[in-house]
Amino acid sequence: MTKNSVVATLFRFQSVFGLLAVVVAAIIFSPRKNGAILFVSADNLANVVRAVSEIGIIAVGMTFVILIGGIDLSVGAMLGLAAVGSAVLMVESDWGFLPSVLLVLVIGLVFGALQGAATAMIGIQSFIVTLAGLQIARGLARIWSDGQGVAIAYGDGPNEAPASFALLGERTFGGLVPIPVLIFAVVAVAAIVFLRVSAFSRHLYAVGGNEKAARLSGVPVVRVKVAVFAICGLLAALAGIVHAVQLNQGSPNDGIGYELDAIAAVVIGGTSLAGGRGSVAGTVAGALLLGVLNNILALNNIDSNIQLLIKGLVIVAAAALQRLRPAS
Amino acid sequence: MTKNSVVATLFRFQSVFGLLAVVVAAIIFSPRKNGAILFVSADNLANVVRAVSEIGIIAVGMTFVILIGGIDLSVGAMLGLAAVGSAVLMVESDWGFLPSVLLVLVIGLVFGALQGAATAMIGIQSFIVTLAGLQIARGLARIWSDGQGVAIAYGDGPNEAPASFALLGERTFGGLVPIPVLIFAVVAVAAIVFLRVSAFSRHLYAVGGNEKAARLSGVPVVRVKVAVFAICGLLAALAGIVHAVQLNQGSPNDGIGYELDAIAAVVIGGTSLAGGRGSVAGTVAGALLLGVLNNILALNNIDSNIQLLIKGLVIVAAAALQRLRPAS
Amino acid sequence: GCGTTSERTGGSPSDGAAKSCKGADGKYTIGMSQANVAEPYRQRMDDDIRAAAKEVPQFDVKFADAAQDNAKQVADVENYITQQIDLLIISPNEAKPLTAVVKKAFDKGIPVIVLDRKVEGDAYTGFIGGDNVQIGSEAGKYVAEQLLPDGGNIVELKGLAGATPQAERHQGFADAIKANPKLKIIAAADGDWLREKGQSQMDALLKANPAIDVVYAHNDPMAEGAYLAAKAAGREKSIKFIGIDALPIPSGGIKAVEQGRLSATFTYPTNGKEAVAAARKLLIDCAAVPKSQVLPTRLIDKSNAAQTYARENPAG
Amino acid sequence: MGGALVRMVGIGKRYGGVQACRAIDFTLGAGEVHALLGENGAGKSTLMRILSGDVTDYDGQIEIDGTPVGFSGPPDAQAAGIAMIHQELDLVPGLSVADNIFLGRELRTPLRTVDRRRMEGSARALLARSGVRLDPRRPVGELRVGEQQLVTIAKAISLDARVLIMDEPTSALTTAEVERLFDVIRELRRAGVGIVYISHRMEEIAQIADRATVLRNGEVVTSFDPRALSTAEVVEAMVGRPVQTMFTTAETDTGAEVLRVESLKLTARRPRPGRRDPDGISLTVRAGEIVGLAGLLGAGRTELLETLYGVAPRGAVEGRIFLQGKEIRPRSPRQALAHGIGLVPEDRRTSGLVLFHSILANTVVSSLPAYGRLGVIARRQERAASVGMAERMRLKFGRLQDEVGTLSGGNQQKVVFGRMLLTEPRLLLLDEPTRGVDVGAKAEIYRLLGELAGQGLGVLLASSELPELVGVCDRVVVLRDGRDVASFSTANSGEGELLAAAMGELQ
Ligand SMILES: Nc1ncnc2c1ncn2[C@@H]1O[C@H](COP(=O)(O)OP(=O)(O)OP(=O)(O)O)[C@@H](O)[C@H]1O
Ligand SMILES: Nc1ncnc2c1ncn2[C@@H]1O[C@H](COP(=O)(O)OP(=O)(O)OP(=O)(O)O)[C@@H](O)[C@H]1O
Ligand SMILES: [Mg+2]
Ligand SMILES: [Mg+2]
Repeated sequence: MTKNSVVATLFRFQSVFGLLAVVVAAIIFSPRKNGAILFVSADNLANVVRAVSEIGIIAVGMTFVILIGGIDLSVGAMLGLAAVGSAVLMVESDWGFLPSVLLVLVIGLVFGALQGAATAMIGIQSFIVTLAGLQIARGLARIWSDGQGVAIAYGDGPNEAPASFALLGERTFGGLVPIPVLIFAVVAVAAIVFLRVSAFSRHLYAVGGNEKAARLSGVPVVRVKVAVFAICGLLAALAGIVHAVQLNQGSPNDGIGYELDAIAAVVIGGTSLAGGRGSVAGTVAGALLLGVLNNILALNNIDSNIQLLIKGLVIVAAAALQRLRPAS
Repeated sequence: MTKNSVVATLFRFQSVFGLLAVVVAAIIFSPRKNGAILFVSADNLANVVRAVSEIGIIAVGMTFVILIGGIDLSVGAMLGLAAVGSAVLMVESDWGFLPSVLLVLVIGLVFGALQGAATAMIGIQSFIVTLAGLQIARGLARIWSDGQGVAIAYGDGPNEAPASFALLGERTFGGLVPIPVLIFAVVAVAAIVFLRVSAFSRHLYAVGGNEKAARLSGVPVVRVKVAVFAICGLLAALAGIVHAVQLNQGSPNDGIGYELDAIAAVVIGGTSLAGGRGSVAGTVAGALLLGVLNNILALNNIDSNIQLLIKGLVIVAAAALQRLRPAS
Repeated sequence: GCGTTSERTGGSPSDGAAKSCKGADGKYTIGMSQANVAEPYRQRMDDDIRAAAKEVPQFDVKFADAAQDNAKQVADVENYITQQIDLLIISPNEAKPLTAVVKKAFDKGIPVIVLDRKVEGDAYTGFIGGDNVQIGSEAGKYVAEQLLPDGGNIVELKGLAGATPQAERHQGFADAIKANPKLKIIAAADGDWLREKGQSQMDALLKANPAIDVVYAHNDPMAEGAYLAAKAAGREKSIKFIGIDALPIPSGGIKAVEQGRLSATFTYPTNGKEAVAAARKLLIDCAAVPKSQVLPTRLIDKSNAAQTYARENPAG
Repeated sequence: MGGALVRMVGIGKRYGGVQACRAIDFTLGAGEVHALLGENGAGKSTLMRILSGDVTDYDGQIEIDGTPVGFSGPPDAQAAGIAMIHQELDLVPGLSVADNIFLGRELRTPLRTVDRRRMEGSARALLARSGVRLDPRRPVGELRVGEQQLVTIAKAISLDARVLIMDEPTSALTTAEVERLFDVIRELRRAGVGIVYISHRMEEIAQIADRATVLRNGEVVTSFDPRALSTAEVVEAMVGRPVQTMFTTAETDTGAEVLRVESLKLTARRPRPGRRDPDGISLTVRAGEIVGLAGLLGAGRTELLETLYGVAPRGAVEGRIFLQGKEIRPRSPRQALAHGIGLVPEDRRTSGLVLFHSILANTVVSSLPAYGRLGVIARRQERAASVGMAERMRLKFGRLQDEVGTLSGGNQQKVVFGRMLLTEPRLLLLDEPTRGVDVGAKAEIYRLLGELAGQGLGVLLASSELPELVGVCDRVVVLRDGRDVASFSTANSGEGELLAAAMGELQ
């Protein structure tokens, strides 16, 4: 391997540059107690990843949507709808674990597919379709929950959720890895593998890269779009289930503004909003970057206003880092 | 003129179709009092337009940004910063009317120009740059105002704003037209005329439509981008001043979420998020459509959850209406 | 203070308090987890805590803002646990979602003072707050007895749909005005706690309802917004506006009452001072604090506005 | 010919591992038409992009009128009197023809506003000069490729440049438009303008060029007077070996009918200005037969192919389409491909390729199901297919992962062509398949076509190059105004008859 190709290989993983830089900064600026670096404690790292797991799951779905050149603003509201849905079904309707979770996932899938159909078949810009979807999902969540958070209590009695559901919020592998993190990891790895090996992924990138050319090449454009929005809806619903179990309630106001965080994770991860270019691995790096940044600012008790300034600057710097190109 | 060309001409104004439909629906569904249709009373119409004037002013700037294929998420935060700025300068620092307003406008202009420079020169996606800008502007506003709204009292004493500022919130033309509406109208007309007659507008469309072609033709691409973001920042600051005078205070939390409303107005108005295609007239129609919709739902006292559902559906329907093409 | 309803939970002051108490020689890091500083009321709560803590040289208070997101607030508390703070003050965004993490802190021996909204169970050291149902009820009584004894039309501007105080302030009010059958809530709209939303909703309500006597807003900013809308329509004289919160700041409700825009507002104490006092008791005096202190609301009207403002915000 | 107007000395340019130009010396005199020849990827466009200020980091020296210059961008070059028509039509689709022509140097009124009327008037005059009637107010996005090419020509001419670079200006034009363009070029030459003319249409070179320089692999190979050499000699100079430029498939007239079209007519629900949908077309293609489609700009060739491929605008279709005797009516490219119909579209950049995706991804996207099972791609098979295609097409490329957009124009065309071959079609619809392809590669493609025809493939080939139609096809159908007006066997008719029929001078 020549020196050039080493550099080139390095730059293929450019999307993690920003993450690495932020992690190094976090270690340097981390507060210490009794000589221990608080940031790198196992507990804290688990917290960091757990805090980004919901945004991360959503962002994986969002990556697919952005790869085909679309956008999905409804994911935060869908998270809220799914959180409410799982709480209401398990607690108020006393459905079992599996039926509730399955129904909620199906709702996410169908909702996403409908949005995909509206943009693919009628040709309305996905921004508009999903902005409307956001309002509709939020309205449905409010109506379903009577406008109030639905608390989740566990047990076998009536109006209690099955204990199996609580498991989703636990920690595993010796109490170290929270299940939400595990779910995020599984989703991310599955998405990365899927994008590497599936024929569908070629179609997806083609649709985002040049829709007309994709259609003329025989790519089923409408089907790809509907499928991608359906996947995104499904993952948002999954994140909503995880959200409900972590917070012990489903509230119709859950997930407000999460769409921007998810999009930010995707874009910081190097995926182009124009479509056709990007990766799930980058998105995971982007989500972790945001998580580490939030964590280190909080650990240092930075004033929340100053936090806003620092976050803004770090995000721009991380993005600028990705514009570097190897000088071959 | 043949029948065909009449139809074709009609369809050139397609962006107002949705608005027309919503207005007709508003008249039909408007509550009546003593036989008078409340919706069409001069007072109510003035209210409708006044309620959209801030979003409208922002949306005009946003149209420019979207036409060059960018996006500006910082406008809501800039509105907040400008509202705080004008209140602090006039009330706490006892600056005069003109110096305060001018400084605030310059802040908006420079802030926008810096964002434009970051995206045009470093090549970071504008979504990221302005997401960071949003956080920075919001942080600055909080710091400048100590986190609390700054109340505006009028008078000549210390810590009172000059009465000339209050004028901006008044009504004119026989008490019928609120000045904010007038400002919105002037901004919109100026923008429409500017886009029709200026060479700059050709450059703007060219940068959005085919950046490479623009560059090869000698269009100063970087300068166009910086100018467009600067205009958008300036208009957001103007909207912030209008906001402060209408609410008699500048609060650092003013304008949260306005960016989405403004983008929605632009996109409903038929401008493509891909750039290069769209018009300010469409944006004005889009903003008015949203305003009329909000107004008629409020006049009928529809339950807020149902309002969300209806808004979502109407937005999709309005967008679908724009996909119609003349069958000549 | 007088009128405080307090209840003590049995004998043992929570074990947490005892452990971290190092008396007056100690240095204490206190973590304050705020639900959302974008609400003026909560910003004021932080400011009150900051001011009160300045008087206690042993205290170093850190602040975190959850920006209205339960999940973010959970993370904020977790980060405080990681930092091994000595005491936690939390103003929860919502009760249920924060119960677990507050319990986690409490179980680690960190004393917890809960402000404004309770968490569930009893894994906290002390709660200090107001009673939103009671505030709504006081407002209702005020309307029924003082403003509209002969009946009339009321418009209600509600807070954000789905928020607990919104439901409680509505419930207390609705129950209280039942006493006067000639009172009618003729319309209600969501103002999402925001001044501009209060204004634009009121624009339409004014249009649709030619006879409005009182506007009851769930907080002062919405009441002010409604006032501005009425003023634009030239009807501000014929309508009375009442709000809730009564913050002693220039853009707050007390000033609005003093200057005649609002007829009345009801204090919803931030309890920042009380929280720091409780922390002092726990950490420096090694004493117990009541499990629950509910501070009553007070009516602020033209008669006591200027005086109250001067007392609570001597700086201006 | 006077002193040199432009002198380029020792020009070199590298792209990553590719040396696009190396130590090239090039001169252009006033009033000279200098042809630049070379295979795809030889470095012609790169050299001229350097001269026109588009590429600014290069080695070597440029002198204009004997003074060294260094351009920092296209505006600099334009100020020095250098204008270029780019190979890829770089126009802004949303702007009108007039706005595009004057982009960056709009005409102004005394009030500094855009003088729309004057721009439209000048645009109309400029277009008329190159012999097109086009409404200058129409958005460029809805123009035909050929019309867009004429707009770029008008734009370049309007610059009143002393040096005019034309990078394949005629690749989408038919004989009639080319003739008019040549008139314009001759006029400019008389006015002392120096013209660089790049084209892969060899017959044009002898017609118009005063001098020719041949590039190969980024180096100057030779320079000569094209009028003194035969086309075959010119081609040999270019490719480095003798090339048999035209092929005709062995007469396999016994083949079964692959395609039969009977009075095909499309009435679009929403007609677009300038489209010429089929208005009663009948033709047949037999197995092993290559049938040409001739016609002038706007005759409706592209629209016929689009209708057969299922991508025509929605509307009522009359008439019948039979594929191997079975009636079909494809409604999408997917269905067409499933029937065994492939299309190589005319505009490779907008309709063919994802420019920033890899060569590999672009070649296999139409034939993915063939390389794996259960939706999982077998990477090795996919690679093998892609490599096989590249070899078969003699693609000039670095690695399969390279972005297809970095290939030279002709090589991009080969990728689009190769992609369709990988779907193993029974009927191949070709729309200007050799646009921008060099003679050697063209010969390669023709040979391939012949080979595939020999295996029973039917080919319908629309082309604007008459020599190609006559040289390659067994039969040529002439379209005019969306109708088939004549049919010739190329065995006994020539270019003249085709042209006459296309222009409507023959029955
Ligand atoms: N932007 C680029 N990045 C990388 N390589 C490039 C780029 N532009 C051109 N090349 C390479 O430079 C070489 C010369 O390309 P050029 O476009 O000049 O060829 P050409 O002679 O114009 O060919 P054609 O006749 O096909 O247009 C090719 O190998 C091409 O792949
Ligand atoms: N008004 C229009 N809007 C959009 N696309 C158009 C319009 N008119 C024509 N086109 C497109 O232009 C192409 C046809 O133009 P093309 O350059 O192929 O013409 P040509 O090859 O010179 O003539 P022919 O019709 O004989 O092929 C088609 O792809 C068609 O879809
Ligand atoms: Mg070339
Ligand atoms: Mg054609």
